[in-house]
Amino acid sequence: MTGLARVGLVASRELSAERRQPDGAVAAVTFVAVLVLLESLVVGPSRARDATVAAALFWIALAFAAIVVAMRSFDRELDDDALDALVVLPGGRDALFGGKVLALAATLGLVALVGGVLSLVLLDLPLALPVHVVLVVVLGVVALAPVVVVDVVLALRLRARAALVPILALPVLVPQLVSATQGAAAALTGDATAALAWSGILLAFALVYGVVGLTIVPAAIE
Amino acid sequence: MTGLARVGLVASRELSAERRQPDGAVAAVTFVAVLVLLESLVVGPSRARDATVAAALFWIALAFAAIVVAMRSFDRELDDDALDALVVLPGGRDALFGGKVLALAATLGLVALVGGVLSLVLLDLPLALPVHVVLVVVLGVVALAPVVVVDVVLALRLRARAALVPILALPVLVPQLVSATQGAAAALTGDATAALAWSGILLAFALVYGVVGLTIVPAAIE
Amino acid sequence: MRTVEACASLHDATVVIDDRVILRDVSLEIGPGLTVLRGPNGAGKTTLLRALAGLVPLARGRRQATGELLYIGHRPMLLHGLTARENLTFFARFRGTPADGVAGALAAWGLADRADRSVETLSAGERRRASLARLDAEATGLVLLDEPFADLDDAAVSRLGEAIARARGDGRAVIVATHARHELDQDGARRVGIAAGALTTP
Amino acid sequence: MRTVEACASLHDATVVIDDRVILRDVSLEIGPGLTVLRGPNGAGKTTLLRALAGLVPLARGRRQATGELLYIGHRPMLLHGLTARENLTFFARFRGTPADGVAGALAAWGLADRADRSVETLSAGERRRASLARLDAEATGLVLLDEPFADLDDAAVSRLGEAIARARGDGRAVIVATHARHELDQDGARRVGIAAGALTTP
Amino acid sequence: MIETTFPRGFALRIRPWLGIAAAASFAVASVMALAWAPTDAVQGDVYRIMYVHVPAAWLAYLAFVVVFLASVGWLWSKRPWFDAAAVASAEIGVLFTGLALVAGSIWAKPTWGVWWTWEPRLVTTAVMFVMYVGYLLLRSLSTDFDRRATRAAILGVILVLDVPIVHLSVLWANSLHQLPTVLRAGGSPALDSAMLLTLMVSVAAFTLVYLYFMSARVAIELSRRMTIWGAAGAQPPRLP
Ligand code: HEM
Ligand SMILES: Nc1ncnc2c1ncn2[C@@H]1O[C@H](COP(=O)(O)OP(=O)(O)OP(=O)(O)O)[C@@H](O)[C@H]1O
Ligand SMILES: Nc1ncnc2c1ncn2[C@@H]1O[C@H](COP(=O)(O)OP(=O)(O)OP(=O)(O)O)[C@@H](O)[C@H]1O
Ligand SMILES: [Mg+2]
Ligand SMILES: [Mg+2]
Repeated sequence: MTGLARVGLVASRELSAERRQPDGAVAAVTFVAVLVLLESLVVGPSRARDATVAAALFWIALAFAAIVVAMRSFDRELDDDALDALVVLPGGRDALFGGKVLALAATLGLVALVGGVLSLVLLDLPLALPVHVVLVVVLGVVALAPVVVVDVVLALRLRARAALVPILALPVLVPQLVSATQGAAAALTGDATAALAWSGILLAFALVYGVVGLTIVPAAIE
Repeated sequence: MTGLARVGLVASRELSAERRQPDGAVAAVTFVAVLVLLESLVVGPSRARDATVAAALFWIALAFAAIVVAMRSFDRELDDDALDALVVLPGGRDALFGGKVLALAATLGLVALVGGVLSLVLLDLPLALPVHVVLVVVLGVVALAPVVVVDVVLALRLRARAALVPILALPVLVPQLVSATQGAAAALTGDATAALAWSGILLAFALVYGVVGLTIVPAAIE
Repeated sequence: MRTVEACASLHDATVVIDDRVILRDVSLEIGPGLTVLRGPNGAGKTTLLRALAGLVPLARGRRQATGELLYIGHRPMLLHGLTARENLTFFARFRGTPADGVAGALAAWGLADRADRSVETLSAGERRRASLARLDAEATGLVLLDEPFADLDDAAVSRLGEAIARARGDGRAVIVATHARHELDQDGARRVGIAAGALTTP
Repeated sequence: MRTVEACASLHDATVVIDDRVILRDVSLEIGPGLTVLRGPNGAGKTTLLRALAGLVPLARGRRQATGELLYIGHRPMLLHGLTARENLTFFARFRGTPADGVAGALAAWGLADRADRSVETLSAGERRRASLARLDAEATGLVLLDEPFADLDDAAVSRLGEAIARARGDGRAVIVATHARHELDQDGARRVGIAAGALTTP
Repeated sequence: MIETTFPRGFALRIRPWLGIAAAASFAVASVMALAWAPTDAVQGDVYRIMYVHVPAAWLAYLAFVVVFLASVGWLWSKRPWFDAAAVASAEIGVLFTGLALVAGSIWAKPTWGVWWTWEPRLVTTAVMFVMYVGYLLLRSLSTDFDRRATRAAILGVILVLDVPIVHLSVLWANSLHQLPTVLRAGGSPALDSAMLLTLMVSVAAFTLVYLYFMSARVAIELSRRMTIWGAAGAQPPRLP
């Protein structure tokens, strides 16, 4: 069995547990939805309708959703020491990291889809370059996933890990969030060049963190 | 041992576990802080500095923080079935509900203090009626706590509870959040009458949910 | 330590979880002395103890209980993040018992030097010892123990045997569900069998 | 089922957790056949097994291991939310073993009719049976079992005895840490003692 | 044994000299910064804060790059020395970042009229500060030597990406902060030569202070390890 097949196996195990008990995903969708709703309700729809504000809110919500989903997925593994059973498998650590990143990206993709459609419809946003919007969202999700998984792994089994993960992850995510917000706003308002430039930056982030994660992180999974 | 003393005992057990592993509180503080920071970063300081926007953000963050802290506190109890040990004690269910509400309100008070000071300083907000601001924040916290605990209890041990709690809690909280936002904004900008009126509404919410919670919820704890 | 008389009983109790009948028309009365509950895996022992403790709602039938009870399940039921001493002190104080018995109880179970470490850093056996020390620290009339011998070494097993014997002597009602220690059934203990959710020895 | 030869060893292994020395200069070589690990609560049995499995880093010393290993700890280590069948299938497929052995293994452990329920709805003994069924479904050369007899009824205990005997016969290396079943030590099993973090039988 | 004693002996011998050199260069730099360097035509004397602000910021960069290198070293070789170097450098880096932030704020008040403003360089610097505070928090929360070292090392590798971001942040739109004046791509520093010399002497002094702190802190960290191991009654681990 190749490394890639194992990653796929872990990701599919992850996703089917998530489907059975959709804690993470549903929580994240609610989270995004409610944030969008409440925001437009209390802040007033005209302000929230601004492309940059809406994009910023969307990505902040998505970052928190990522943290929630990833922590929940590792918590589920810790429940009956199931994580240990995975880690002692040959190639288990690498597959675990890869599988978690893949599953997180897939779940976030779903959350982003729901949250994005909700934002577009409820806030009545412009949608000048739909393909570019999709591109930015996909790359943003791919750029978020590895960082969040890395931070959850680093805080694994520590006291106060629920506190540590946001503290560690959010500062590291700031550049990605800013890029994703700018990129999404550009795509919404029709600035193709800017949208592509920000997409490139997101891609670079995704690659750097993905590679760094895959090479050094599995050793820390215990 | 009276019922009140038991409530105090449960709350102090709760708070000392929280102090030892400050998952909930620190996560909530980070959450509020990061939301304020990121928001002002991506939305731009001038917009975030608006009293209503700032207050809305603050209360949304606090509502999520309340959910996180409450779920974390029950999760900790479920870890080794510690909840069952509490529930079989004489008067255990009532003390559990009261203690959790008390501990949650105390923790949220701390979170609100830190988050409030951060918002005031970082966003350079006006502060026309400090006493009224404190009043609104205290009553808002007291109005949030019982609702959130009730929802966590209702979702206890259910599959997908992490998803269920926000779905259940947030819609119920919308009136409180709107009142708290309006009250805080009024107090910040110097409208004493409005601040007091909204405080009254918050007090009413706190009383209603507190009494309803104490009378019917403990039976649902299993 | 003064113990209050207590007893619990189920009358025609039926428990349904997830649309499956787990206990079917169980009637059982627990009085002072030792009751040993025996039955294969999945027979419903845990569910029966939890029904007696009032932890599962009955779909049909009635539960009656007087006095305070102590229930220790498959898991040690201690709050993570607190030390063994803090956990036991909490329970004792909640019951209004003075908490001075706690240190002695922990020492008797060989945990004097581990009483001030967070319970999640204890070994499996140490954690179970800490939870069983509640038997000595809380003088409840009714004691429900689910598989209490698991993870214990020989010294702790005989310590538990003594604790159960002493509890019987004090007139407490003790019910133990276990697969181990068949010698418990001797000495005038009552033996209750269960299989597939129904009592086999009425 | 084809089994790969495997063995594991520790050389002067020291484990430090929270600045406390849990294992001190332990040297141990595990070869084919049964090794029984005995020692009081808190002696370091679990830590030793985890060190052999590579789950705790050694502060000093070396671990060597060849071949695949199966480790089942105090907890059953199955993923909540998935069924017993899904859990076992996952492990088998991860190892590249065909997953057709899973149904048979679950049936042999008496779980045929419970194989498709989420593992967290199983009783304690049923859950342990499900995790022990991995012994049959995964043909690893090295098997590490921590207190595997806990929660099992008599039928399952003898089933486990047979499974261990068969694993020995297949030339697998099996190491069992347990307080129960003193009869395991007979029949040419190797007996390793541990106390306060150091081996007592070298 | 020789392996163990050589670097420690060397460090012990060189540390007093490092201390003296740091103190001396600091004195020289102070005199130059406060008295010798000319007053700025636009800002007056406030600009002298630069001689603290800029070296502190640059040494923070250096410290975090050293954290990165030491982290790679630990992941590569698992030698305790690398972990000690990483934690020492991270603590000093946080200290210097804090100093740059405080000095920058003090400088901002008279020049920009506010203590703090939302501006890329300032925000990214604050974010860098928070990141490494998080790094130290992670270390303080895990107690187990090896695991802590590995976890921290991974974070040390990841966080270094922020250093170039802070450096380049001024190039983003609507920056209020000084654009690169000294470290400019192509072209010589746009600064009066006396000021430049003073700045360079300050940077040298800060570097010596950094090195002195490092040697002291690494020694403390290593001896703490040895004490814990000794108290636990175990043989200490191999040192480089
Ligand atoms: C809290 C506020 C401030 C922060 C956080 C801050 C941060 C920094 C940082 C991180 C650097 C190093 C840049 C690099 O070389 O990559 C730097 C350099 C510098 N800062 Fe500030 N700064 C602040 C306020 C100020 C103010 C008010 C001034 C003057 C008006 C100023 C003038 C400079 C100058 C001249 C440099 C050297 C630039 C170069 O040559 O590259 N800074 N600052
Ligand atoms: N996370 C931890 N932090 C601190 N000490 C620990 C931790 N885990 C285990 N210990 C200590 O290490 C010692 C050995 O624990 P271990 O779990 O290996 O014992 P064991 O022999 O398996 O005991 P048991 O028979 O109770 O299962 C115990 O004294 C325990 O308190
Ligand atoms: N939450 C649940 N959902 C569905 N079925 C359950 C649930 N909990 C228990 N059961 C089923 O109820 C039956 C009785 O379980 P119980 O835990 O009472 O058995 P037990 O006699 O204690 O077994 P063991 O000896 O294994 O501890 C089992 O068949 C089990 O699968
Ligand atoms: Mg049971
Ligand atoms: Mg053990």
